[in-house]
Amino acid sequence: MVVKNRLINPGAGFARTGLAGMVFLVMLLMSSMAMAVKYDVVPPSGTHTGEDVPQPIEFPHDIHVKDNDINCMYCHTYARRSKVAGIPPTSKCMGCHKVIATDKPRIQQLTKYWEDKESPPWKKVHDVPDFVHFTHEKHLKTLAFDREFPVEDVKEICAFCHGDVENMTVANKVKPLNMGFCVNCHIANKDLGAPGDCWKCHK
Amino acid sequence: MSLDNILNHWSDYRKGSEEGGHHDYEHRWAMAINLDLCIGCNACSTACYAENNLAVVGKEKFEKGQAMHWMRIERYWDQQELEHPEQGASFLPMMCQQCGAATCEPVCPVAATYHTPDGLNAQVYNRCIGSRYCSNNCPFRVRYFNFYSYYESSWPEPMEQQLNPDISVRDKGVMEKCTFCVQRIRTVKDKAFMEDRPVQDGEVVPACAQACPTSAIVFGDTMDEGSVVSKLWKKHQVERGVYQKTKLAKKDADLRGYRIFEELNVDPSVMYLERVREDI
Amino acid sequence: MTMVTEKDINEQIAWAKINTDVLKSMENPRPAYWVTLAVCIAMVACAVLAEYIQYTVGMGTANLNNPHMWDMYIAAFVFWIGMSHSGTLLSAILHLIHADWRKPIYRFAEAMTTFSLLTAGIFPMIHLGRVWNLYWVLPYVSDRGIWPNFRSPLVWDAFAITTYLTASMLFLFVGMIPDLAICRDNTTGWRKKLYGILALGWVGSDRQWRHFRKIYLLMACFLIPLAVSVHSIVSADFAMSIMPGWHITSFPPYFVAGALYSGCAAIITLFILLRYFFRFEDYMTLPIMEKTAKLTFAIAMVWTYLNLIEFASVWYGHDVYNKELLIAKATGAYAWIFWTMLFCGSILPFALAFRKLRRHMPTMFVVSLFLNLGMFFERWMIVAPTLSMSQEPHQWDIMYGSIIEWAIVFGSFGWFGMLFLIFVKVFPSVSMYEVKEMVFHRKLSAGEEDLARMTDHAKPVTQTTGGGGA
Amino acid sequence: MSGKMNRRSFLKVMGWSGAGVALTGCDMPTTVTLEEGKEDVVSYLMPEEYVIPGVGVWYASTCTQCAAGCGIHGRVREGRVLKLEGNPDAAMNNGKLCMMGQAGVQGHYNPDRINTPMMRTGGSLTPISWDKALGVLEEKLGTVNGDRFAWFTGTISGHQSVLLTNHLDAMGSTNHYAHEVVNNAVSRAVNQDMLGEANPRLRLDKAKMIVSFGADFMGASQSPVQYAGQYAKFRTNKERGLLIQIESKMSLTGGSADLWLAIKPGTEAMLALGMANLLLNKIKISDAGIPADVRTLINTYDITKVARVTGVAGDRIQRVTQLLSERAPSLVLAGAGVEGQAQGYATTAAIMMLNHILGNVGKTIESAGDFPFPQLMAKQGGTADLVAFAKAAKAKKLDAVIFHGSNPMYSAPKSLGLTEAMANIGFKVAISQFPDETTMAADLVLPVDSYLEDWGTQVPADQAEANAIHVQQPLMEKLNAETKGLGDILLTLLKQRKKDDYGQFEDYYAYLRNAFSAMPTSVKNDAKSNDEFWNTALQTGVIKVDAGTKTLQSTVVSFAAPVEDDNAGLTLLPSPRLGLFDGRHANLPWLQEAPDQISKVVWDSWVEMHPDTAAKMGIGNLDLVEVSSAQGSVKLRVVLLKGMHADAVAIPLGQGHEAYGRYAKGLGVNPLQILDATTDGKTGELAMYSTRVTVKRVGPADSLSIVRMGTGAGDSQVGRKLVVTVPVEQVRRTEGT
Repeated sequence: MVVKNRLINPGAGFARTGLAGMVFLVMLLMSSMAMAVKYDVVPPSGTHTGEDVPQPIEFPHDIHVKDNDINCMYCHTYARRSKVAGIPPTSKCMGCHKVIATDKPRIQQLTKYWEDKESPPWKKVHDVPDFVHFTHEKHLKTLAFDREFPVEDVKEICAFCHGDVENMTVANKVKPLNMGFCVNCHIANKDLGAPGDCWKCHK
Repeated sequence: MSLDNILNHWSDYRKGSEEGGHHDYEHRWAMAINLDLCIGCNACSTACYAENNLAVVGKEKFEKGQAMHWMRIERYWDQQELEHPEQGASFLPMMCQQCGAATCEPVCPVAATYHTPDGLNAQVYNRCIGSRYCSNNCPFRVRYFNFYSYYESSWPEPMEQQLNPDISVRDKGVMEKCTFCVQRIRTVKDKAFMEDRPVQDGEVVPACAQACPTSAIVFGDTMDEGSVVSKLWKKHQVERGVYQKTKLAKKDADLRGYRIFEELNVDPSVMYLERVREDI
Repeated sequence: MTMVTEKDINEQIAWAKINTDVLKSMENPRPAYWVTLAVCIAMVACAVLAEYIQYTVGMGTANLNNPHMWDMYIAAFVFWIGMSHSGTLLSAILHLIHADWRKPIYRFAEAMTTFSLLTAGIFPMIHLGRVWNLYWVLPYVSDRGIWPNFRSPLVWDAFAITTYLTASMLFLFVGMIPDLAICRDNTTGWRKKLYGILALGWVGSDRQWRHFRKIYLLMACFLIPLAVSVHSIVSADFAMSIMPGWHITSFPPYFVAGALYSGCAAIITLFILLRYFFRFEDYMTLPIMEKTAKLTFAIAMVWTYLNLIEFASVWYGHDVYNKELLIAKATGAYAWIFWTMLFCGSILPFALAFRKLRRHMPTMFVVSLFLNLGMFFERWMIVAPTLSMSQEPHQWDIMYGSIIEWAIVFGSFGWFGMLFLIFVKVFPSVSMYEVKEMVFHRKLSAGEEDLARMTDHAKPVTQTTGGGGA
Repeated sequence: MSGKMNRRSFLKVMGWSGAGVALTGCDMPTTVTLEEGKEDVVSYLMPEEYVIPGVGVWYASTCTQCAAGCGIHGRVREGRVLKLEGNPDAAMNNGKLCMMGQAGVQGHYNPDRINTPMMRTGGSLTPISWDKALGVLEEKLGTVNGDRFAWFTGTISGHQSVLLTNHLDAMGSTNHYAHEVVNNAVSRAVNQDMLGEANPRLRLDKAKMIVSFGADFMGASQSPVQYAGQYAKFRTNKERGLLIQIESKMSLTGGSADLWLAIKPGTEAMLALGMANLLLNKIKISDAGIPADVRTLINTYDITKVARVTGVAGDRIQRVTQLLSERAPSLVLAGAGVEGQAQGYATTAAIMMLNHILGNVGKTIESAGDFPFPQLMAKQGGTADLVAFAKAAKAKKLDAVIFHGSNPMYSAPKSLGLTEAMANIGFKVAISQFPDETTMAADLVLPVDSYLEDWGTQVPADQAEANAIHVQQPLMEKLNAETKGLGDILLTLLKQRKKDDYGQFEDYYAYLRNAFSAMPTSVKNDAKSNDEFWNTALQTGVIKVDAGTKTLQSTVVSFAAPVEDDNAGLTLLPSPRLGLFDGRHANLPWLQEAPDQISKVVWDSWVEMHPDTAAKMGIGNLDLVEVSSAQGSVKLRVVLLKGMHADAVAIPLGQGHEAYGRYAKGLGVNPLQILDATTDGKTGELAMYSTRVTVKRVGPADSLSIVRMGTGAGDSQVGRKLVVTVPVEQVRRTEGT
């Protein structure tokens, strides 16, 4: 399964070992080791401070995830069935918000869209270059489903690349999501079958 | 570390390159093209344009030889001595032969073209720096270079909406070529992966094979004993790594299967079946 | 026939005169110098414009196509790399074999090496589709952990050329140090500062001389194999492929020979130019020219021989495609280039066999230019025909570069000329201290013992710089 | 409309992984987009559960790129149709699709589509609103006298055809001109007379041998994909089929022939008669059912004479005839080059007679049965209607004409004088997708949906074994809200006339639903409900229809004796190609850039000549020549091809547009313009292949001005083992077939 074409198969992260300024990263890695050991996955390392992305409706992830403990995959339902996690269809929002919190201004905003038969023009936050073909479903399968990872905790897996969304209102990008970020994680998780074949992501 | 990576595995890496890429293939995609059925109708070629976001370059650039037809139908006139070509035209669909011992791979300075575990010659567009050495070293001349930025000229609004989002649109300065429709292969493999099952024969169909009105193109995995393509290869005693000379030594030297430029030992993944004519 | 044995250089020449002559060359050249420089700069300007267009619009503007993915850019690249070898030949090889007639002319030859390398180095970039990613061919550490493909001759090129460039630059510089000191002591203003820094505090003490000799010899020894390897590696760009006309075993020696050949031819050209520009008649003398010419002739014959070998091996070999190509070269669309190349490369050099011609500067100038033309065509004949006629007949195509391509190649000559001319103006293009050595040794060998007179005469200069050395 | 689209809201175009994604595939230093919040990600409003972003979904529909009507599958992702493939459920093309079908998306996404109604005010067409346009229509058509109104279309079938007919009735008119340049009208007539069916089912796959008189059945024919599929079976049968092509210019089909014979244009009838002569008199096949006059006619054509007149070697003729008698069942076909002659009917009849003699009728030519819905069947176009239309227009017999799916202003020869005659028509309406010549000449232009946006049904004229109605459904939401479907426009027109009958239908979609529900249970093959039937119909894209079984009559009609004219002139063959076809696809860049299959020219027109003929006239390859007929002349480049008879020159159709968008306009020449107006006496079809021309060299060769693919080595394999040809005996030995 694991690609043996060495020169292509990228080596482990110089980001961690080579560059002096990354000590902080290593510590961060350690801190997340606890989980890592528990689920024998080495989560990717690296941080990024993304700019705030103004959304048509200031969607509060914290309320949904933390306060109401809604599973990521409840709304981003396509994640386990498609390359893209997908923005939930407006109908899904309305499923609850026909009745819930209808007095809140944001909800009224949403309802307005719904009545105009439009969906809010959300802005993309976690963007990768267009020649990168990432797929959510396979990552979820390998990291969560195949390992009987408790589905209710799936947000920990999502957090690998999306950060601590449950404490954000509008999501913003907190992981670099650059090639080094992906590659080093793939090296570290070879045993899980993380491929090193360029064509897996670039076509 | 990467460096170790290179050093530790240098020897079998070298070996690999000599014997043609990998030793632990997942698949070895291959084709069998029956030239007796090919009527040269261009369906495959056009399908390729549609599937792979190929740029239309226009008359001037076509004249310069800068066209981007990954799949081109070559038309030859045999019997040139006769007053009329009494056996018609010889059509040859020519695309990247995905050689097992590809000559394009070792020469790329940045390893933008390399051998995948599927036995394909990958071309990683975003790694390519455009030295064009690969194309120079390709005996089939099936690699096409983006000599210009085509996306303004080739897909005027709203034509860009037709572009296939599963593969990148190449910008100027990048080499490109037939990929055996890797995006389709990927989709099928992902599906199989999600369903924890192996890829079935006939699941992956490249655009050209799917379009071909006479079904002259058969696509499949030669590692899958049961696949139509490997049966065909066996039937015509064309084997990977076994070259013309050895084949001719066998009893059925007259079998129709052959690979173009076999004498160069590049081990192409495309087997052609000779064109048949009945002498009247 | 009887040859009048005549001295390479006037042994009576006073050391002071050497200094003053050379130093003078750095101040008032003939007007022709300025004209030439202006022309060169103009050529560069054209090239820059052309490259700007090519960069913004795309490689297609050079008429490159499938199959002609490479064309004159690579031909020119090989040509300039080849050019660079002469410098090493004269300064290093002849240095080791104690051919001291090289001394007056090796300095500019070495400069030539450096600048032709600088010119050659530009072409791979110019011809790159995405030059802004050029650095990917270098093995640098990144968190992506991807490396260049060490199997690719192009990567070898990158290593070989950079090494060679650094080495030859160092060699040039180190060889200049004593002269720089002389300059330092005889100039004023910015020049004094410049030479002051470059001379690295050279005072001509014995210790300095001892080290200097060691390092110079050492570098010479290092440079020779390097020079040979560099062009062998360049030849690998072609020999490593499977294309007919490229996949040829005898390419490395063939390339090296061709390199030395074009280099020597270029030396003759520049020899004559400098001799004229800077009134170097006393140093770049006819006898030296003769020796250079003879050397060139010898190399020309070697090159011709290797050509014949190649043809023969192809002709009697079993590679049908290769044979086809050879025939096509001689008869096809590129035939005129082929035959011009053979004429300039193998027939014309016989002009160098005649003493009269060897001593006739205008003739030599013209001849040398034609020799180089021949060598340029040789490179083109290596690159273009193979591309035009590969195994796959459907993609056969005869192609000539566009105005853009021509402008850039043309401009590269300007670029080289510009760098070179500026160099010879700013730095002593004749090695003063070595000429002194030369004179000195000759006198010794001639048994004349009145060094005293000379040194006396030359006191004011030599005291400070110890230019006499030995 | 909007209501319908909400039901099908998954067709909504979505923002992500759209153009932005596709367009910056590689990093120019400037174009890497990594900033957050740059791209929109519009979510679905209320998706079907099987619609998943990032996953392509396939929907069935029907191709209308040519009259064949193959079934297609369209790959839809994020609401955009990306790729078309053949529909495996459609028996006629089972899963295959030709280059023209593949390029359908480019017609749909074409940048030159008309996006708003236009009306001629003053000299030029100016945009107006739909309301205004329909108002004008109602008013003008209200005043026009019934028999002075006409529809001018291409081949049209299915429910649109029904509505059209109904509209004609409502208008009290019977004038429906159906025009196709690439047609088999003459064969239809002959078949009708000899077999009792206009469109019998050809079974190439059952034939052991095919002799084709210029029938380019795999190229520009009535159903290229279907016949290519049959050809594949024909070749791979246990006993490999033998294809012999007899024509004056090598067609795509001719390129695949075992034996390609060049015949002097216009002498095919005599060859057929000569072969009949051999079969009856030499090989002694019974001449039952052959009228006496024909029998005597046959006797007058002995082999030597035939050989002399046709230019086909006598021994060849004998050999071919011999084989025909041995390899039963065989199939003899007549193609456009034969039909389009001054004596088209007679020639075709003479050729079809061979099938009778060889007893192929019933074996390789079967009855198509009785299609249960005659009103849905294709009204196939020809050129006779074009001639008639021109005549009527000239005679000022028409006041209002609606044009759709045909471009007479482009395809009518100058000699018909249509351009002038059009001025006599007071009110010209064009229901059109593109600004083609006819549209530009219209007074009122109604922008129509592309076939990938529109509803409809298509009934292929050349049905496969299983008869079927092919369903056409929108694969995506309209690119432009201002375009309307053909069905909707027809319905609106009908509402204007018969409000009470058609008022009940909100739109064409509603009409179709209704029509489908009304279909007999026999075709609904045990669908529980009408909705289920509707859904399965949309899913499969095919409604199987049982046409029953019927046996063909096999008779021979008496036909006129062929005229022998020995004057050696050049005959112009305006040959259509798979690709630009009759010119309708000249605005699709993929097809412009796809090299012509035989001469490999792109983006241009050229004239094909035999080298010997050219040499006689001092014409070299790629010279600029002037091809002149009595009607006019065109200047273009010569491409020398040995696949030509010495007395023929061929100019491909498709180029020479004066309008029709950025990709078509101003390229090449249009050979149709210089054709004579001669027609076949019996059918009135235009004799397109009988124009005599002269060729004059006017300029030197110039390889730059005409672009051909891969001619570097002079079309030769120069000894490489690229395409190897082996004798069939060897294959029989090794592969036992």
